[in-house]
Amino acid sequence: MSVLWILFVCSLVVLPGIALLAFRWAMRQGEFRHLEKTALSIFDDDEPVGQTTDCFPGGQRGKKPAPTRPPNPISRPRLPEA
Amino acid sequence: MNYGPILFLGIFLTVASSWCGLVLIPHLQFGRQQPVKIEETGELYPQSRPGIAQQGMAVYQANGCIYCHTQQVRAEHFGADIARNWGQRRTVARDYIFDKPVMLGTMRTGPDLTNIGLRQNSVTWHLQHLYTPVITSKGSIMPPFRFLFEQRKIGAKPSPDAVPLPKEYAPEPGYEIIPKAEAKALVQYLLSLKASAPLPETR
Amino acid sequence: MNAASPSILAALSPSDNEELAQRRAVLAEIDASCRGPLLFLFSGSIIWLLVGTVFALLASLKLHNPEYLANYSWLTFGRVRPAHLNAVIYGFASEAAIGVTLWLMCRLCRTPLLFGWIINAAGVFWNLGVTIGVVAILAGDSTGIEWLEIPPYATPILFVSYALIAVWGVITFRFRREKHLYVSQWYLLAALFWFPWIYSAAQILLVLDPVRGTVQAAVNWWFAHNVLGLWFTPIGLASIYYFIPKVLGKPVYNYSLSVLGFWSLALFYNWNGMHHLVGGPMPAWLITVSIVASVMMTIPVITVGINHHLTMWGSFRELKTSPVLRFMVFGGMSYTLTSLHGIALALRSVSEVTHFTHSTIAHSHQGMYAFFTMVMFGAIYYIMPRVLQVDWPSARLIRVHFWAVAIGILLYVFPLIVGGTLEGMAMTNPDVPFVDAVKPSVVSLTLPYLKTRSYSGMLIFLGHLAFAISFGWIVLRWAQAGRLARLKTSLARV
Amino acid sequence: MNSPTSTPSSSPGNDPRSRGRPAGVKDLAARDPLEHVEPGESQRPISLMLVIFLATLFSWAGYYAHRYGGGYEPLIYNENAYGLAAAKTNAAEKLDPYALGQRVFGNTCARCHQPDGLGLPGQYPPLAGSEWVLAPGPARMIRIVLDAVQGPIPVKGATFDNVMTPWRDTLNDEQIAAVITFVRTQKEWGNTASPVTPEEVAAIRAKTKARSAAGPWTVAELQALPDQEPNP
Repeated sequence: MSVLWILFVCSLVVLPGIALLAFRWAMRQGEFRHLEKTALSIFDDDEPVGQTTDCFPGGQRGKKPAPTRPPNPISRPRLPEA
Repeated sequence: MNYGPILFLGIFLTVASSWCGLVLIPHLQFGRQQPVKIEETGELYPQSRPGIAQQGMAVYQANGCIYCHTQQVRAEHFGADIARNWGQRRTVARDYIFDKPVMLGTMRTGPDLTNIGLRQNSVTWHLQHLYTPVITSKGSIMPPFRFLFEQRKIGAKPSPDAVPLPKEYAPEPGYEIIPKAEAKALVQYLLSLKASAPLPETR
Repeated sequence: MNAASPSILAALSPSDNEELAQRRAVLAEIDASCRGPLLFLFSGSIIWLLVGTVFALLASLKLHNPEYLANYSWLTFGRVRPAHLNAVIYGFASEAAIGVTLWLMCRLCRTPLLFGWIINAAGVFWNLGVTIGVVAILAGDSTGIEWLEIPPYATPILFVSYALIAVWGVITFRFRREKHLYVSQWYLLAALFWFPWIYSAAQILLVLDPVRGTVQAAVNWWFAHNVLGLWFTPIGLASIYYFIPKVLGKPVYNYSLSVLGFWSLALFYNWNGMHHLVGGPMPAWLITVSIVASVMMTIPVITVGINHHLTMWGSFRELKTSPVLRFMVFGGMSYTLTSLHGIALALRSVSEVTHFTHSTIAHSHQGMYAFFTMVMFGAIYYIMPRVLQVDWPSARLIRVHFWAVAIGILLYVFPLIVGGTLEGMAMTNPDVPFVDAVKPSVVSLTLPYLKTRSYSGMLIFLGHLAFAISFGWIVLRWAQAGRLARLKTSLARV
Repeated sequence: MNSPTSTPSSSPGNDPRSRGRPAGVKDLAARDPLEHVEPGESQRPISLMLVIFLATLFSWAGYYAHRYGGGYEPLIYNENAYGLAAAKTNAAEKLDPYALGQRVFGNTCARCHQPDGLGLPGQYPPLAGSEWVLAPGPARMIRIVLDAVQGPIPVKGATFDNVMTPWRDTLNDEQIAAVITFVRTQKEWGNTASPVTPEEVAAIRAKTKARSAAGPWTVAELQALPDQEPNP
């Protein structure tokens, strides 16, 4: 069952090692700061608030009166100049 | 936000923990069990299966018997397995040490087969049942395994292998139903299914 | 652009505002880069979906009509059933999951799909592996291990394919432009990491060099339950976490809860599997540990449930107008239901009755279909118009698809849970015969429910046909509108 | 690195994109009551309900694992072996012999002799009205159930050539007595012979202990036996 020991070493030494490195890197990248603001990261600035972005083909979108979105606190990367 | 770090490490450690807990430790704990000598009979139990039963196991695997039949008997206080006479005792890990793969199963569309070799030891019965299950078990929804048999013209005299069948299921006159090697092996495998030796840990 | 479909595309159309135009061009570029690989993966998965549904129907019909197609060894129940499972799990669900993962990763990382050829190659290998596997199972070459029936000569192909996808995932993540990690990305990354671990460990310990005795069963159920828990569930939840807020245009109810939900899922789900062996030849502690972990699953289930349902709260009328939302919300509700049901099923006192019965099958379909597959449908409905820049051709087909599969799966799950429980109550009463020609027996009791299942299967198949037609049609439309779309993309780039 | 203080571009005042728009996430929450839980900058305290809920779950988990964990021993399969319920025995319910016999018949004998006791013509002999079943004494029938019988065997004018399954190792005296009683006294089949006691079975089991190794009985051997067994 030598194969089992290889898996054992992998699971207890190698992978946690990778995990630690990945974690250190993530910390340095600032991954864990401002966790809650991340909820907004899926939206673009121009996306309407409270208005659905999907509907049946040819159909009408939900007509909920919506205010414009406040500026997204998250900085957006820009498309590199072509 | 300081709980983030601990959790990030968790993604790797969680799966490693269950790998150790549900795979590695069981292997170290009961993955190396050996046969034991049964006091009453003086024989070692369990014993590995004879070759033809091993071939039968391959037939059992190939035709997916596992999807309807279990091979495990639950304890007396848990379910009605023992009251239904599917076994005299619960099964334990030692009963399966020679099985590759272990086919415990998770569905009982059909009855448990752990002790079918003790409950029904007639080759003829098994062959009839495999050929058309409703011959012996009326109301059964088991599929017939007629492709494990061949219909042959009766030669100079009827083959001793021919499966005796009731009139309504018999082939047209002049023909007989002969089990293929797979069917014979499968029956030998079924007959080898016995887990009755009194092991100390089955209390 | 097609006049009949202005609504979705409006969000992606060029704008007078230069700032906005550039922003939309980013999305358009990301979506366009995903086009080839996604078309390939989604087409493959839909073909497997149809194939898998046919196998499912055959298996279901055979259960209450054992003489149906009984003389063909390839089509015996014990081969059609695993063929169904492998076709839908590895063919349909995994392929759709990979496709949705790709798109979500690109969108969330804000980076175009790099090295699309890697994904295309992976897709070819994956389909090849699954095809060989399913044919081998039908030919009687199954390994006889549940959820791992694909024989050892086909699995390396799947491994190659998966390795390519994982490499791609790492590359994309490395070159991402969005530094914030949304909760969906956590789920996706975790799934991409977890799946190869459990799959390779199970292959090695069960097929290549089997461990001894019932340890095999432990490994088997550790794997089989984790395929759901660590592969499909994270991708399904990642999709819901992205699409419900995205479609509604409002952020998720409570982001901190979503973090708690994610980590408690990671911590407890992978300890669950052994409850498939309650009462079996396993030391008491192993099963007890899994039951405890199952009950602890209430934490992620409730937190995820709160987030999904309260994000939706007050927006239910949008269900009328958005097909994506319909599928997503159906999936999210099913996730809550099926998880709570699963927790109950793990308890010893419940398991004593329901174990070994059709209610287990109902439960797994509630998880794999009512939750995961519905979410995948919703995701595909959202992704395709954006990727192809063409809207879905027919609202009616989408409606047929939704209602057929929604009613179909409800008609499947709930009667079968009832039937399975009655079956279990009969099975634990030794005075009820197991099978009997005249008297009520365990077998005869289940027959009406098994027949209901066949009808629901036909309904689901109808829904899948509508979906496949819809998909083929939108691809056709895209091919026709190709020139126009290319022009539009290049305009948007300016 | 994405914090508003460290990255000028993300600060609303500095970002050209946000000119003319309302600033701050909180404004949105004020306008739309549906979004009253819009995540803000500050960390909300964890709900007390949640803490109590988690604490309850974890205590339950500890209790359950301890109570049903079987001491984490590899050879302990019974979840009740340790802990509070160690004393709890799972005594099987006592059934009256007829009910037990019916159960044993349904789960073992009916596979061949069929639930109606009529057997299968040409395959498995009937028990209803069979002269072997209705013999004055149960001596032969007990032997047949214990160690089986080898055909050909005449039953009700037909001959059956088959081998029966022995039940010596799989049924106990009580079960055998009950099932034989059930078959011999089953009025629906027209059987009205005398019942059998577990003691009678035990006696014959002991007497024929050596016989079991020799395989099933033959018809000639059984016919040579007296109808009535001398009382044990």
